[in-house]
Amino acid sequence: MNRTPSLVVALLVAPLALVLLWAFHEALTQPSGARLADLAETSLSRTGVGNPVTAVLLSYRGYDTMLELGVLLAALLGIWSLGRVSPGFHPPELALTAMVAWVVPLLILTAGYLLWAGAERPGGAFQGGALLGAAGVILRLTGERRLGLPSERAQRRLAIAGIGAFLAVGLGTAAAGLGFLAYPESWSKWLILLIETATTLAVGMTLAAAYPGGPPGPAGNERDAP
Amino acid sequence: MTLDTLLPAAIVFSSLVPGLLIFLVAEESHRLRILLNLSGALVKLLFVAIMIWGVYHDHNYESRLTLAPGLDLVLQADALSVLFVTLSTLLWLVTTVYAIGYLEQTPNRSRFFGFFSLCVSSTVGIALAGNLFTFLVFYEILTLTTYPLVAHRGTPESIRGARIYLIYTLSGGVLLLTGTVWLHALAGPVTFTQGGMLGAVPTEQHGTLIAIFVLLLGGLGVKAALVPLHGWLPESMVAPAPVSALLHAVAVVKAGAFGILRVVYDVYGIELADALGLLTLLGALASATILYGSLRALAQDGLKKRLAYSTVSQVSYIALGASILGPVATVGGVVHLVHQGIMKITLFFCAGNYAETLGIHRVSQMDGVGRRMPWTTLAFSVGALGMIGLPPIAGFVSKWYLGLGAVTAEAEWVLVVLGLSTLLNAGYFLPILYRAWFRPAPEAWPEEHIPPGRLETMGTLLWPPVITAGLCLIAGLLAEAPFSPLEWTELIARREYGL
Amino acid sequence: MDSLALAVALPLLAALLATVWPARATLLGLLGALATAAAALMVITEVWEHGQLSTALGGWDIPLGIALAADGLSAALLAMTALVGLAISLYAAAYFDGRQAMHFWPLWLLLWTALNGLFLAGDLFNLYVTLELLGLSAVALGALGGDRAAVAASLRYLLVSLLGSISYLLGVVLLYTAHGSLDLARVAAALQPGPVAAAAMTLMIGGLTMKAALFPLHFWLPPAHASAPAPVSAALSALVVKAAVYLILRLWLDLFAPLVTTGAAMLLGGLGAAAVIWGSWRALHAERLKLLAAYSTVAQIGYLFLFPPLFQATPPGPGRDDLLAALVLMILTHGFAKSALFLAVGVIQKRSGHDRIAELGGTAQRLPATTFTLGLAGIALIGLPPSGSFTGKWLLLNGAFASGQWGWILVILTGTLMTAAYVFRVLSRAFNLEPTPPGFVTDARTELPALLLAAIAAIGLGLAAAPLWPLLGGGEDGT
Amino acid sequence: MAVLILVFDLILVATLLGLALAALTSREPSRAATLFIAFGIWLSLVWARLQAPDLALAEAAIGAGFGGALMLAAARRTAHRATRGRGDEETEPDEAHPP
Repeated sequence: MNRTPSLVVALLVAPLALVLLWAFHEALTQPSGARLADLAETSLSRTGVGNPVTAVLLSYRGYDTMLELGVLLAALLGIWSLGRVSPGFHPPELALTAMVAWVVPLLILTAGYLLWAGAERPGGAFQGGALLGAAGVILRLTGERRLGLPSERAQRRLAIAGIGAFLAVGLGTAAAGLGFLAYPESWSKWLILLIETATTLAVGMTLAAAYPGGPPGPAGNERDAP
Repeated sequence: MTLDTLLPAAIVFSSLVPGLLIFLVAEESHRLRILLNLSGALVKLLFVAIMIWGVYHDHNYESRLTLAPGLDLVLQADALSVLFVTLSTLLWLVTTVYAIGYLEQTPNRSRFFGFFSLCVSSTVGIALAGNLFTFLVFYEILTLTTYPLVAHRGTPESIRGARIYLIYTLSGGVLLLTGTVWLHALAGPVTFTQGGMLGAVPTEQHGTLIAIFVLLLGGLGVKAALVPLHGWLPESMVAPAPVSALLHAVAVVKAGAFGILRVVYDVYGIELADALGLLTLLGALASATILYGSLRALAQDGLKKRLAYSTVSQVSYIALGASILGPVATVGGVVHLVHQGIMKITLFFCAGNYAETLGIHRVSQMDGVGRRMPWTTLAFSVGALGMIGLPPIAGFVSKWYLGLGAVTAEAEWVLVVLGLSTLLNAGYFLPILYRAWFRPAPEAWPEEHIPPGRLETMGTLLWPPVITAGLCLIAGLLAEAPFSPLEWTELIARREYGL
Repeated sequence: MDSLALAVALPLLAALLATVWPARATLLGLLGALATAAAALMVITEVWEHGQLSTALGGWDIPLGIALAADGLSAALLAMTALVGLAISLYAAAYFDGRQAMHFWPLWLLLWTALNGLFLAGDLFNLYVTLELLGLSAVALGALGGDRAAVAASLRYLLVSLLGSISYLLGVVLLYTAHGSLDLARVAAALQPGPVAAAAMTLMIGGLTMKAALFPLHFWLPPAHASAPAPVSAALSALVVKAAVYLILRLWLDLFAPLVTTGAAMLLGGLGAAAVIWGSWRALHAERLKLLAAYSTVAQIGYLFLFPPLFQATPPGPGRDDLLAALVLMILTHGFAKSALFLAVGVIQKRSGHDRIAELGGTAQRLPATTFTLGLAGIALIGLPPSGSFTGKWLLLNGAFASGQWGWILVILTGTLMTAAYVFRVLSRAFNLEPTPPGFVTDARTELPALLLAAIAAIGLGLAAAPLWPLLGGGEDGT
Repeated sequence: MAVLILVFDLILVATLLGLALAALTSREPSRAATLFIAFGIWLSLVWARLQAPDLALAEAAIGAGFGGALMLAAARRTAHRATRGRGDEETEPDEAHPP
């Protein structure tokens, strides 16, 4: 960028920044009404989980989470639709390979723990999924071309698992006359766990699959069969 | 849903539906297309006949569709609309027959006849419009449906002509739209009311009313080819002859002239228009157009161009009639709506026949054509003499009433305009007749397409002008007969002035 | 009230199925389109009967749960999306094959999910999520064109789209920090004029004008819309941009009603006017048909922003109802007309291998139904009768005359003439000396959906707009 | 202390806006993508200052992050695509699109 646009940018930014700043401080200092967080705490007992963040994500605002998973899916499908890129590999070094053999199982184990812990403590599907994704990325970095991922068919199934679980439960509760995604209180804990598990797998798989920046399948082959 | 609420819509649909179906007809299905065309025209004629009878007996016909609160599409029938509907329906039938003959063996006939029917539907919609909004809607649709007809031949000249046509008419449409909306915002829904509907507008708004009138006149003047808005008319001569006939006699210019009549009589009311000084404006424009058009016509060698400038001039008689206060002048102007139509369509049919049969496009090529094509030339002569105003042909009746009305209204300057115009009309028509009848024929015609047989040209080309020429004579000779254009126009004037 | 959730859940379900069975994507997609349209129809009938619908999802009451809500405005846009979406689906089934179909259908159904979700959302954060879903799926679809230009254009589109959403989200966070709620109705009730509200309004509406491609933030739209495959261009121009406009309208009328000022309205109006003139000017000089259509979108969006100043000057009552209906009518008409235009251009492009206007003659002549579609869509874009935009423009002009705002009248009329100029620049190519086509329709599966959309825009919406008034009257403006 | 926080906030907001504008005005796709990702990271600081984590903004971050991933994937293509056509596309390559 040359000098003039920078100057224009700066001139534009300065007053805007001041106004924004003022607004932010006003917002922060204003006494707000009953905050959702308090409300979320008081209703927690009816959700079947002990962690308010998990309750927000999967119970109170499960619909939002379902659509957010849709965003992930759209991004993944978008990356896949862009076609292949040439893989840029370095042959892995011995030490790295040895470390990976330790780290990856550990990551997977931790992800499982986070998923389980999310019900009561900080943790949950997105964090667990992120770890799973990281495991895939590490595998890729060490030359494992398929990132430990299954076949394309299985990848497609995994990618939709989270939304699928949400939809199945949602349509099920709607059909039972309870309303979309209204979990019956006695089943709530287990339905949430089901959705969370599916979501963890979906997020992990999506993150890992997005990393190479192209569709699944044998790398280096420019044209894949329809 | 009774006949009274359905009939106006049915008249529009009787050509709209066949028109839409014709688009789908395969190019080779000649008979099917003719069947659709003619059945549409005949059905429409039947409906119109019912309507004439009903309106004569003070029956109210009204179809209404609400588009938005306070915004209704209204089709209704009063004496003036029936006059225009009858004219366009009759001439549509004749022109369809002519066009079937004329376009034999040319490409894109389905497209042509489809738009041809849509064009008539919109003309009829204009005629039956019950308020200014509806008028505007059909007025714009008319622009759209005639554009493909003008461009039909697809040559660079026709595309250019069509573009000029469109630039003029769409700009005019924008002016008309502005004026109409403004009037709507000022006075509420603008329903056509005999005697005008703006009487209740307070005096301090009269300046606005004048501005609105200028806008409306700007919009209508384009199609009515008032100078200086006439430029498109000679350019759109590139269209096939039946289209020119339709544009000049039935649809486009008439829509403009008809709109001027509506605005003067049924929106402003002639008294208010007079009080605002608008009639003077209109009269001056009309007179200028009459003289300018005739002068330009004198200088044209192209036959269709000469006829086009003649249209510029002749159509303004209608506006001239509207600009003179008093029922007699009204009769003269309104009846010319019909008389100019039948005369001008005759002339264009004949011009088309000369071009199609012998390849004659210019006046200078017409030497001795009367002997080769006597019937066509006879029809042409009737139309031309009528245009000049020779009794007993229809044009005489119009001029007579216009003159009489001018004298009654003490507007003697109109007589000067009429006199000058008649001289000029004679100046550009008589030489043609002289050439056709009295000069010797050349060795060979420019391009003889149709050899002489039992008839001088194809029947479908010959009969239409002969019939319309006959109509010109009948309208003049039997002017006092019941249901003649003149008699009907007197009914309009009586109702308009509340006599 | 499950119809609201179904209208979002069904296209989403179809998107999942099409993802899992890529070989059957077209069939699944068509079935999904039908089911989605049926769900939309259910919502619209219920809104027609009850005036308004709302439901809290997940069995949690409003401050905690998420509200879905529908009123006349949402129903109108839902209906447009359903019809345009069906036509695009039918067209796409014939247009795409093989791998392209496999990529197209899941993304297209996700896009549809996002649209329905956005029109039905009653929660500020949920609106953000639908905006994100909409933006990402739209960008991914836009890049299906595949060549480098398409990807580069999509990239820019993605950047603008994300920045727009984030700007919107910043505003939402401000409102949430100040009022402790995300529910649209609750925040609207609690909102007080002040710096926070003003900054939130600027951030949210500003971010959305980027997505709506309001001049001068339109720069991303023409390349993105012009380089996408035809059915995608249709969806982008007709639906995706409209979603942002819808949201601006919703915020303007519902959320920020107490603090919108004449100055802000005039600013939007002025930008709209500039968009009308600039977009039309560029369309007039475009060399490719798709680029022309895309610039035309810039111009047509401009018209929609002429309404805020008139809203501001018109007191609640029939005049304001008319303006709102006119605005919705223009949104709908443009949606139908522009999708028809892009679909028709797609037919021409497939037939002749290009869309250069100067070399269009022969193709247009040989495809009467498609040329007819271009004509009808053109009529609707110009705003000639009997199109819906004619009625809309009439009411717009009427409002401008009634409130004495002459400047807008001049803009509208100039825009109308310029639109006519670029539409007929294309249409005049259809008349030339090529041989006569044998019949009206050449390829029914692509030509008819486009023709149908164009007919709705140019005739249907003009003549049958009257139900809009009762539909919107029971709705959000509450006057 | 309050002044310090104010200065910190000002820098925070100004940089955020600057990054956004720089990304928008940048002509080169890969540069724009990088700037956008920087913007996304910076944004998370703003969320933190606004005390908004109770809104479950993790989701939003993932959304924006994934947008960045898609953007990078696309940016890689714009650099190479000129010479390497894609097998599954239409045959007709488009001419350059003026902005």
